[in-house]
Amino acid sequence: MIDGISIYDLLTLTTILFFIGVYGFITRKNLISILISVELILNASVVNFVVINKYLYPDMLQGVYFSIFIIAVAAAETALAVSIIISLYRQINSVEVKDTEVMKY
Amino acid sequence: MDISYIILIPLIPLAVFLLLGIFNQKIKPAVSGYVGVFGLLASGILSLYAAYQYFFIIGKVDGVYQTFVDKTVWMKFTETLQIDMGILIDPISVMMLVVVSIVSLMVHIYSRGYMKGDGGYTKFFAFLSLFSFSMYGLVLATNLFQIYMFWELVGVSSYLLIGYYYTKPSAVAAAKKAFIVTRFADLGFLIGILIMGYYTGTFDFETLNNPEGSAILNWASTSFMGLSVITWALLLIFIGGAGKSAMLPFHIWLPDAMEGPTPVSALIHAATMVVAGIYLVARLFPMFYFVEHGFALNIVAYVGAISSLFAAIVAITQTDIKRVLAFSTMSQLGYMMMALGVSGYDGHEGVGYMASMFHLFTHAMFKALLFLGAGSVIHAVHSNYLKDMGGLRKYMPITNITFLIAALAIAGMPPFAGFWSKDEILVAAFEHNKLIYYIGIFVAGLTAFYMFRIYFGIFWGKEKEYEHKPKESPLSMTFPLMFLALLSLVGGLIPFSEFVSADKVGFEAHLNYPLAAIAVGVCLVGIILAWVFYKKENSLADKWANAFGPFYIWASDKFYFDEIYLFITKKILFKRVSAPIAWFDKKVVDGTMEGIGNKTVLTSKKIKGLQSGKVQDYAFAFVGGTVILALVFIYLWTN
Amino acid sequence: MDILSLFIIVPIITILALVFAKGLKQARIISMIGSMVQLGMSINLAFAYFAERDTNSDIMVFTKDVVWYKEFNIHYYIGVDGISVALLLLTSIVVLAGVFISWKMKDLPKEFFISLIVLSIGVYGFFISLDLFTMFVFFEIAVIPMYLLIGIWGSGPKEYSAMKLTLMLMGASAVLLVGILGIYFNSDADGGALTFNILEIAQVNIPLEIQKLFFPLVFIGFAVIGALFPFHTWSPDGHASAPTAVSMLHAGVLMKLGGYGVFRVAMYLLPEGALHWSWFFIILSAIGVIYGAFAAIKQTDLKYINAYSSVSHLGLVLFALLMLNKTAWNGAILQSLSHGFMTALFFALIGMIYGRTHTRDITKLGGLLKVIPFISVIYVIAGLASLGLPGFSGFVAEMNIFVGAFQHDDMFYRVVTIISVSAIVVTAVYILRVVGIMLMGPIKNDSYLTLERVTWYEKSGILLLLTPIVGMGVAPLWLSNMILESLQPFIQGLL
Amino acid sequence: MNFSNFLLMRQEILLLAIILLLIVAEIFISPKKKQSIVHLAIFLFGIHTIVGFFAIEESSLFGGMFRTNGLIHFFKNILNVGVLVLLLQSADWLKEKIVHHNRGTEFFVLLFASLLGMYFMISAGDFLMFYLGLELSTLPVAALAAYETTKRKSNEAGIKLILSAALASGVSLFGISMLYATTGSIYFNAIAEVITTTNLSVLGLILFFAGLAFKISLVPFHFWTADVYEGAPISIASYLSVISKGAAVFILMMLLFTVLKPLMPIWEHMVYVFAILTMFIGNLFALRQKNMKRFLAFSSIAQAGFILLGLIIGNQLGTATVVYFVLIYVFSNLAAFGVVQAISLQTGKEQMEDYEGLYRTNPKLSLVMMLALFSLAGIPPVAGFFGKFFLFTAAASEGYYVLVFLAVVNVTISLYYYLLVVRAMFLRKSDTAIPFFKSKIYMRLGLVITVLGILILGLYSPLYDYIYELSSIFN
Repeated sequence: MIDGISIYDLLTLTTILFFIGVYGFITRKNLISILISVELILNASVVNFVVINKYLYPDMLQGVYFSIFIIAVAAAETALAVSIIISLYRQINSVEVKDTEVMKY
Repeated sequence: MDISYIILIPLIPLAVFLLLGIFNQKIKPAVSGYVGVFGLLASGILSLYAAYQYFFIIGKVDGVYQTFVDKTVWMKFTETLQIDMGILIDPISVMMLVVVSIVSLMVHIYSRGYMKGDGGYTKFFAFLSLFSFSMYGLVLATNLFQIYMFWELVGVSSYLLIGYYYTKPSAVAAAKKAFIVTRFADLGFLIGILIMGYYTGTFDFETLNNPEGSAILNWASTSFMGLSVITWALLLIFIGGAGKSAMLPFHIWLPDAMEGPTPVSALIHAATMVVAGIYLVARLFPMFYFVEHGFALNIVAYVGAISSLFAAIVAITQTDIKRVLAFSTMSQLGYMMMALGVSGYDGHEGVGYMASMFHLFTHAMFKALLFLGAGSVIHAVHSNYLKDMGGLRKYMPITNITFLIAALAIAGMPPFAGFWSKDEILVAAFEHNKLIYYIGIFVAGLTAFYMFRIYFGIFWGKEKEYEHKPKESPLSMTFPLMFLALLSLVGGLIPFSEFVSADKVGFEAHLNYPLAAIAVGVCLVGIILAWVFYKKENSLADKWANAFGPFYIWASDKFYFDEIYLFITKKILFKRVSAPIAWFDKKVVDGTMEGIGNKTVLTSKKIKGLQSGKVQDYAFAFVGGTVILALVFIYLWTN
Repeated sequence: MDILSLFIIVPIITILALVFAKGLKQARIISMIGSMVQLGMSINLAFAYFAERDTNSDIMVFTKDVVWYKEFNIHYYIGVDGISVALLLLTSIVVLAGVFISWKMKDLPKEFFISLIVLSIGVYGFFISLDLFTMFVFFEIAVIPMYLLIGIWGSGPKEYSAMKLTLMLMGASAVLLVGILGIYFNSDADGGALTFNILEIAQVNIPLEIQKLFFPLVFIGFAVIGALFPFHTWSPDGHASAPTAVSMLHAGVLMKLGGYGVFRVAMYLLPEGALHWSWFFIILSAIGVIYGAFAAIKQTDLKYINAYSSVSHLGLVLFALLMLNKTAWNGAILQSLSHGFMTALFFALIGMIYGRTHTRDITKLGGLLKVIPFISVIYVIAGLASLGLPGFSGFVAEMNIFVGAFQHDDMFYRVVTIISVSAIVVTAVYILRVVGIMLMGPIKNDSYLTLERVTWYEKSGILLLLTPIVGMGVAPLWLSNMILESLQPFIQGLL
Repeated sequence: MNFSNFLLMRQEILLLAIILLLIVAEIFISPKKKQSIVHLAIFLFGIHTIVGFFAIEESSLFGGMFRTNGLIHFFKNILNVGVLVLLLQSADWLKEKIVHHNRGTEFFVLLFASLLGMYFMISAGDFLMFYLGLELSTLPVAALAAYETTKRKSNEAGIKLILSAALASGVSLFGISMLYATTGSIYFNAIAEVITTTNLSVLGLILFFAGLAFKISLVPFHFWTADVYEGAPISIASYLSVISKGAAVFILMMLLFTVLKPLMPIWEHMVYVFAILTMFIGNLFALRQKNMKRFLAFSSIAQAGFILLGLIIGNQLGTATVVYFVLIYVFSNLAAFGVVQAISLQTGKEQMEDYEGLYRTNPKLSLVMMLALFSLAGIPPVAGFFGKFFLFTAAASEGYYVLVFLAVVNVTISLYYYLLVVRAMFLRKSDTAIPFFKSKIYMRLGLVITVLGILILGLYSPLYDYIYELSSIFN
């Protein structure tokens, strides 16, 4: 509960964050930066949970716990993604998205 | 009095047919010939006995000839409508039995000589027996459907026999033509039957023909396009009859039918099958007469008259003797139709009816004789054409004499058979319809003329040089000639009106001398003209022919009926109907089905780009889809 | 085991036996025995049926009811009336004939006979089942083997034809499925439970609107396999590419499923719908009758000619069914039977001619009567039978149809009848055309002079099919009585 | 608390034990004998499967985070059987291709881990557990997709899967957070009581739905499917198409029918739209596929579309038909993939034209394939027909006749491309046909089980009745 900042401001913020992430995901050329955008998306929902918990249902901590788990999982996810990207890099010496279009149609 | 044995008359030939048909390969030709002949002999004797029994013992009850029926249900349509199989015995059916038996038997005997050494000897006799069976069945039919069935069967046996020389394309074509033309006419017959059955609720001749019966009395109850529906039905049925009896405009098959072996022409296309049409009208005569005051009957009369005139004219110009005989047959059939058409019902009024049946009887004899004679000539000179014949009288005396008798008979020279029947017809025509009478008398003259034209052409005139000398045919062929000649000689003396008459009472027919005299006179004129033209080789005939100019050409081209038919079938039906339909089926109907399939595949080609392989495009689709969904549903939900 | 289920069991046993068969010889012997047993069973069934009828007046006899999926109230429910008995006879005869005709099947014989018998299972099951679901199952079982049969053993553009045929028939059955579900979910209209049971549904008065809605679906679903114009185009290509025995079974039996289904399901369960739609489908089927006949005139491939004549003849079946009166229905059933035998016979003969001359183009053939008399004569007879000559089955059937159809008091029906009656002339034309060109006339090709004579198995196949044609044609009464009394419930359903 | 409660988690615990055991085994088994790991794993999992069939009473743990009941238990068994068959089919592949690189164990560990995730996902009692299960089931599969690290395609598949999955879970989480915002709880039961249709909840529903739609690969969330299937090892493709899709369908159904039931007027329209889109797009893409894996990928997309027909009515009938269909679908698809697996293992060929003339060289395999395809296409008497018919019946029971009609149209389309394969195998003759070969015992066992399944499941009705009984929890 932060004075002078209403829940709307915060939710707007998270929403913007979410769509920045999506935008990044769609436009970045580089797999790594796509990964970063994914993190943004996840974080948007993390913040969401916390905010909602704090502003609307402060008596229980479900949202907070949820957010902690999300962070953990996100980390694992990233690790895995990075490892795959590395092994891909071994193959094609590139982390460009345009090089991952062998399979199509 | 038991008449059930009559059922054997058709069944014996059937048995013969099955026997010869199934063991076709095994049986020796000689044997099969005998089997055929004796089979027919048996039926013939039975029919003669039946005739005797009917006319002189059981037939007449207090002055009226009874109708005996013996039938069983064969197929049940509804509670009222059903097909019976059975036999109906009344004067005309018995008379027909006799005619068919005699001619058929003679033809069988004759064929044993004529067809000797032919490949399909057995097959030939099998077909003959099949025909005899069907013809008997037709004659004895008890109801419209039975007669229709045997009608089809005679049609088929005629098809088989015309196409007997099946390797000859012309024969095949002729057979096909005969069948399809008559089939087309039968379509009318069938529809007529359907209508009749629907409106009168029965197919039975007895019920239909009963002058006090509902079928006849209620003719006015329903009408269609200004005529009683019953009249329409009768006219449609008459179309069937016209098809079989080669009335205009269904006659075109008859001349071609001469492609068949000559005995066949004698039996089927002269004596028996072709008179089925007349028989059919006679069978339904009370209906024709009473319904709508004989409107249909008038049509019959005019169709008959015109056909006979037309055929007689064409006959003059033909050079193939069998074709001449074919057209003369057609002309005589027209005569019979005409006679029916001008007939009244009760007592002496019904003379036309009687005359028609009488003429049918005598005509069967002498026309069969003519054909068989022609056959024996063709047998001798191996050609159908007048130009290859001449002066044969010294080579084949018997044929000559018999042919002459037949010619006189058909020309209507007393005391030969033809004279009596023809005279009665003219009397009937004179009493009822002058116009038709004049046509009739004119045709009589023409008949005499063309008949003697070929007679002189064949047996007199200059001898042609034959590669091997023509000789008289064997007894097996000449015996039938002589027998039939005898009948043509005396056949006319039968007091026919005693036995056969429209109201089945029978009356005293007496010669009408002035009319008879005119008829004889006309016929003499014809004969003398023929004598002048054709007795000796001279150019008279050609001069006259040229004098007639185009008319002669038309006549010799049979007034282009075949061409018209060809045009309709080939140009219209095949090119304008059938071909387009086939095209339509391939392109449009099938095309649509194809199209659906192809479109699907095409679409799938078009949209393959969606799967671009770019993970970012996928993401875009993902989010885009979600957003659209969200917008749509929240919008939907909020209002 | 009850008498009807044997119709399913025996073929399955035959198939199992075939799986272990080695080579052509064993395969054909096994399948011959199998189908002979079938024939015996169906003949026995016919007699048993007559015996049963005297005592038992139910609509269906020999019924057997086993619950299958109780949640959906799906039963394995079978039984027969006169119609099904007749059709079972037809099936077993044609199947046996088919086995005879494919006596010399070279490529993958075992598989061929197995698929053939699977097909027959479908047909048998279809004719005996009284439960919509079971019926539908058997329907599809009957259709799908066609793909392999045509595709593997066929000739010409076989892959194309097989695919086309299968897709069109399956598409139809898809439409049918919707219709069946529609019936099922309205089978409680009178407050009863939902059911697939045909006899029970027949007692329910399904609301008129529903009937109007679903009748076309069910009708078309079945009628496509009955070659209803304009959905017939699978049949010419299919027949042309199919091997002989398959054409026989297909035209002889499989296409009858259409008429039977229309009758047993569409008409019987949705009578008001039938009344409401009949005019429309009558027009379609009448078009089919004329159109098929005319299309046949132009063809030069024997199989195409026959396929189009089937379109015409089966159009007549649907036409008669839609006439909604007893005589016409009787005619329709008779026509199904007679057409079944005749077409099967035709295809058998065509197969023999093709097997000898290696062409089906009539313009290349000629004068066969001289070189292969037996086959040619039978061909002529078959031709005469199919143009409705008295003394053969075709006549009886057609006359029933025409007379029945003409008994309508509504002018429209009688006019349409007269129009379709005129098809008999066209039929004569194309039949005689073939006979004239192919069998008569001079021999076109000297190599034909040495054609192989007919063999015993071909003969037995032919006679097997010819006998019923003549039998029905000469003495139709017993058969039509058997059918007529089975038609009673339908009449009550309708009127 | 009373530890006997943990017996509710019997299957999870057992599976976990197996995983650990395998890791230990990996340590102690000498590199030469690594083959035995495969046998060991299969043996252990076989036992696990059998044990799984022992009944479990209906209850919940951890204050409702974890719950189980007859249906869930039954579904876990379905998954077990599926995975077992999968293992049998991929055993040879592992032995020949993988174990040499000494990576056999990881495969099993990852696979079982993902399965464990699914267990948790479908017995989740709240969104947290659900989320964890979801991720646990997805991430290992991503790793497995990229398993053949030497193959470029495999890596590409991996990265595509992980990225899309991350995005999906992100979106889905966002949705969950909104649901949380509207209801103030992440417990299913609590949510079910209070949730109402507000803009926010609808938005939450949609976002959340998108997350699961991704796993079921509904159009337009399906694009990853084809590429991943093509790139990933066949066993993984098969796992994705069968096990993970099945599990996702099941949990989606649970949530829609229980938690989100109040939103039914909304989601039934969504399902309607998705069903049509998915069937058509899936089929249209499948039409022109040449690679068997891609082909099966799109066919499985189309199948997902059919499944939605059962989902749409949201009651006991729907549940029963869906579960029944999934069960049958598991067997049919496994059979198809099994054949592809066997052939590609022998010859490395995966294109449709390589299958030409297969019947004349390998009749048995072709027959299995044909049965599988007919089952997928829904041709009687094989099981698939019954599955589809009941789904359609379910949809029709609520009067969705139009939807059913479109579905049957799609059945016809799908029949076309299934027949293309049949055509290649049976109709065509080819000189370069795959020569005859004999599969190993495991593969054959795997195929036989699937075939039995395909043949029996449809005709043996009591099974359906049993499922229907279990489904009585929704109505």
